[in-house]
Amino acid sequence: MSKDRNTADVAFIKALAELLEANNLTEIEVERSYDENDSLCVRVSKHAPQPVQPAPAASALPAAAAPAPAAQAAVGKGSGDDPADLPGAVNSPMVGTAYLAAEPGAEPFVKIGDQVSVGQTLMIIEAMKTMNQIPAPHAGIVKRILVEDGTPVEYGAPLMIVE
Amino acid sequence: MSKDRNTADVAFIKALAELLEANNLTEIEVERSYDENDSLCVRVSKHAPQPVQPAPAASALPAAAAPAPAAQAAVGKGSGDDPADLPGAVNSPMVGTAYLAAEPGAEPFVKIGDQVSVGQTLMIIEAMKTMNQIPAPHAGIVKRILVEDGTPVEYGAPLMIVE
Amino acid sequence: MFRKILIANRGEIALRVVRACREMGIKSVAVHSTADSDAMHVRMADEAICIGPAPSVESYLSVPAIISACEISGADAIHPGYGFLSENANFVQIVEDHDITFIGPSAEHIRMMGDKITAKETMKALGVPCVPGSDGGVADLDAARRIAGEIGYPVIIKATAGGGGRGMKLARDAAALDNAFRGARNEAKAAFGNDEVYIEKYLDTPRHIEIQVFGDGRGNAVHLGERDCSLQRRHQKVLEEAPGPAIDEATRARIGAICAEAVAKIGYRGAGTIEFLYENGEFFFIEMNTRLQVEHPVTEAIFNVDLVREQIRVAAGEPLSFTQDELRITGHAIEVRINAEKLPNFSPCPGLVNTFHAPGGLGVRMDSALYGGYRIPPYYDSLVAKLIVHGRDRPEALARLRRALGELIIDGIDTTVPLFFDLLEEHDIQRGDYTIHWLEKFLAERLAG
Amino acid sequence: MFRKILIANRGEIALRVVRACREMGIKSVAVHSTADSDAMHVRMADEAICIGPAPSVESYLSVPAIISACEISGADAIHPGYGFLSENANFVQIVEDHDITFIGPSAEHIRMMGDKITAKETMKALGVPCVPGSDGGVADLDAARRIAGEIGYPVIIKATAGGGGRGMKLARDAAALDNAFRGARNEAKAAFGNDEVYIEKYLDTPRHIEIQVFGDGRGNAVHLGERDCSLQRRHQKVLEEAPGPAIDEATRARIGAICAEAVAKIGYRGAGTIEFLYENGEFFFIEMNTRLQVEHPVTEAIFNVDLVREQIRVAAGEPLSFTQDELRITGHAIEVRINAEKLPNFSPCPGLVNTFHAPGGLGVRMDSALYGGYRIPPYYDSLVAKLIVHGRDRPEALARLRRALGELIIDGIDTTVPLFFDLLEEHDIQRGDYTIHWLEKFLAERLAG
Repeated sequence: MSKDRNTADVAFIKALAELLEANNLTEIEVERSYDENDSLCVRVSKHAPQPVQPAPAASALPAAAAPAPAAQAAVGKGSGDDPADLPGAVNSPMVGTAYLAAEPGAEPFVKIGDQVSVGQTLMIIEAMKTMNQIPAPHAGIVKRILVEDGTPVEYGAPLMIVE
Repeated sequence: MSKDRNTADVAFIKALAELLEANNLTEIEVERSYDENDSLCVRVSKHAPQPVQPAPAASALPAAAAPAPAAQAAVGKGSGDDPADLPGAVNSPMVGTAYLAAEPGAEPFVKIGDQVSVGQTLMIIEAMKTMNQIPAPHAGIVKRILVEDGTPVEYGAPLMIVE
Repeated sequence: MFRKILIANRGEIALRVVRACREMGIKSVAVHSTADSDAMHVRMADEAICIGPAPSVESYLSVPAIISACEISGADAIHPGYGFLSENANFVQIVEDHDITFIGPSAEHIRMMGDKITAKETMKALGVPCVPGSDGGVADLDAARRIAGEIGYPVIIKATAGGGGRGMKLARDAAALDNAFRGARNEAKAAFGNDEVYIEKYLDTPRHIEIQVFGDGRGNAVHLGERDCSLQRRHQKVLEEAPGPAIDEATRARIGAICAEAVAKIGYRGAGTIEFLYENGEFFFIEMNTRLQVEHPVTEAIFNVDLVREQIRVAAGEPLSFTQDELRITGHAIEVRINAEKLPNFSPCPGLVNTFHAPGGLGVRMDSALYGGYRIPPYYDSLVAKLIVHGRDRPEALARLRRALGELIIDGIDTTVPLFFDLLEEHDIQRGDYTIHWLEKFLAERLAG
Repeated sequence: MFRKILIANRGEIALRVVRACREMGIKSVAVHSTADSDAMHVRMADEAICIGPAPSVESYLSVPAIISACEISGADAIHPGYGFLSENANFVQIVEDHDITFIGPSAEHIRMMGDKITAKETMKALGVPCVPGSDGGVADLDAARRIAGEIGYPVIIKATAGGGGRGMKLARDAAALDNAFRGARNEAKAAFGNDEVYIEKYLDTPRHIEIQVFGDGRGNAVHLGERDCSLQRRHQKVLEEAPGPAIDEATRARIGAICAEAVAKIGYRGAGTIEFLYENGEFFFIEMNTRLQVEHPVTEAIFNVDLVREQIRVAAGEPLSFTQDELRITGHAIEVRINAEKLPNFSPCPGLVNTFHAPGGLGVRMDSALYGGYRIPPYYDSLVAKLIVHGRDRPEALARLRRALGELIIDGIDTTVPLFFDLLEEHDIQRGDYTIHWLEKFLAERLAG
């Protein structure tokens, strides 16, 4: 029985492959249920030997170009999985210097574990000698603080995670 | 039983592999449920033999560069599926001008359908005023003559198909 | 000398400044919008700071963001490139108030040249030839006749309150003046409720000739000859060359000396360009650009100087590194601006550049921030590459341009490259015989044909 | 002028000639081996002909294949590039016998300069300074003393039949001469069965200075100054520059005039290079290369001339396009040879180039047949790119070289690029203070350290 099915399947897949070839397709995907316990999923594909710009291009450029990573790190943006993309991330609306407290030595605006409400000041970012209060965009618990007091931040850099 | 199935499966996969090859595919993926507790997942794939030059580059370069194809064609090398790779191909051992007969107006050395023996002269290629006899590298029937009398040929250009 | 320069720009000009910094051993800081994280200037600079979202007004035009970036990176000078904030006097004032050096002229000079009327008055007083005219409203027809007679026909009569071509009439000779004067007054009255008009000399077929000047800010200045930038479409330059095909050595020396003296007298600092219309051997001042020009490489090629290096030196208080006598022209240079635009309508064509291959060999310079795999963002201007060729003479430069264009590969987007192949086929271009109207006419005829 | 030129070469120099042809409106024919079907010179030329299998001897060195390719393509001239058949007098003879023009000197001049002894005798007779010596075997110790005294110490005594350093002895002063003379004779006797020796002046720390000359084949010739090519590894030049850091204007004018006069006198046609050792202000002839040199671009940069165009013009019977007076040096140029070799052992490193990105901007020239996706075949020499920089002066050129090297991306293979970064850090290189031994010593010390 299995033998018969196999033969039938191969014939079916062969037909798909010929279809692919004849119609200049790159992929056919089929799910077929013959009955409750008898199903077949097939994907037949043929890639043009092209699509991708080889990855090395992307990676080669910065490597050969400039020692930027150090500089990048210095302005408060980690590499790897970007916390800016996490749900609950509060990202910097401007480039400047982050301060976690209203003045040196004072209590920080918030600490990890604090419950914050919408609009509550999370920190200050100084830009052009102006102190800009950064309000919580949503309520939640402060899970992580991603910048240190007095360090520079880029536009869009993740400042905190509030969930 | 397992043995039988294995044999069947291997035959099935072998059939898929042959399908892949025969149809110039790059991938076939199959999930097969024979019944509730009997299923098979196969993925057969074949990648281009080497990290290929991305097609855009390959196609962009000559296009932007030079009208070479015309010149190429003029020296007797067709594009597309290259007859030089066919079994039975007799390729030019030198660059020069091909002559199908010993002198203008004479009978050609061979015609399509002729049976030729090893070493029999198929044509002449003139290079630096020297007439070089091109011997048949193997016996067989002349199936195709790929150059015209008095036309230039490149090194390696297919001259005839003798099968 | 500066330790670190922040470049308040993007694209090829930001890369141009990074290169000068590298060669001078000065650290460079790139600023960029979120849309430019992968841009070449960001990759090439020693440091990079994201200063805002994609729209220029919130990033490359945001003064607070740029000043902040300067402060957090510790840059001691800002190079503005061209466009964006490069001719914004308020920005320069703020930069200087923050004890950062602006690599360019003083806010005062930028303001002076930014206002068309002040600029013209200043230049006139400095002996720079301007379009002759009535210097204000013309009371009546008699006055109009007298003035038109003085400046010579053709003249154009324009509404003082006007703009957009309304209240503007051309008089080709004295016989046509009466009608033109009355017509202009009537239109002006109807359009602007004010019938005051003024008179200016009208130029039929001028060339756009600009003189490159350089001042040290302490009363010394030189000129670096002219560029002919007449080939324009919608007031955007398309191809520039130096020396100008219509300018001879004596003419160059004369107008160059006038320009150099003018900027020396006002104590101008850094690079500047004095733009003229040129017709029948006469120059007429249009405006002065108080910054580096897009087309500066053609001047660099024929004088073998680095104008960005010179800008940085002068901004740091160093003297000019060349005297007028040392500036000698060698050969001929042409620049073409390659835009990501689809012909024939020049519609912007951003997108992914699959393959980029720059032309090489003798006399070819490529200024471009492109690379294979780069995606051109849709937010900024469409200039993606400048190809500059240098030859022993103009025919050699033209031949080299055609050769280099044939080698260039920018695969994946449409560009204006085909236009340049077409231009090179034109007799007028081959002979250098064109005015500011030539290209528009050529394009209109091609669209019509 | 020629209608179609066949280029009997490959790689960057074939591309160099294609470019010149393009700019002159001459069709080009690339020939190639089966290994080079995808090569840049094949892609760029107007026509391409496969002439043989991968080994050079059956393709690029095959005279019948190249002549046949010329005949079937209808080319009326052959440019040989450098290497391969470029200095093969028999090839030139065959080319001319087929009524094809050889773009280069006559077979006679190639033969003359190809034989070391004839070359030296010819040059000496033409007034070109040669290494002083005994002009043949030295009979005995008395003769040796007299000759050594005349030419000045140190001297070297060499076996007439010798080679490979055997039968070779150095005498730093008169006291050392007796032992050196006897030792050399004994060694010569033992090694070659012939104890005849000759004496030459010994140069301790010479530079390799070469003079570029150009003749029109009708008795006129000019020189285009010198190149300093002292930085060599195993007699392979690695970095070349012009003007030479050790050569002043008067010295250049003096030796240049001697060389130009010499080649004028013999009626030399086309480009040639007269190579010298240079020590303590004196030049000593080594050999003359009767072809274009790899390092010709540094000369092109400082004189703003196209030497390949000039070769083609002169071969077509046109006069030189410049006089000696018109040839003026502007700035300083440096070339580095980028080889596909793995440091520190310089082992060849062919393979797939994933990404190629050429440096751009002011004063940067790239001569390379690389492109992204190109697979460097293992059959030919490892030179894959020449980076040439031009600056106003030597420090600017050095800074530009460092900057440009930083922009260059050749991803996928190892190259000699890191060597140049290292060289740029060396005080001796920065000051131009090096001899023909400098690089070998530097490399030996680095391997040891």
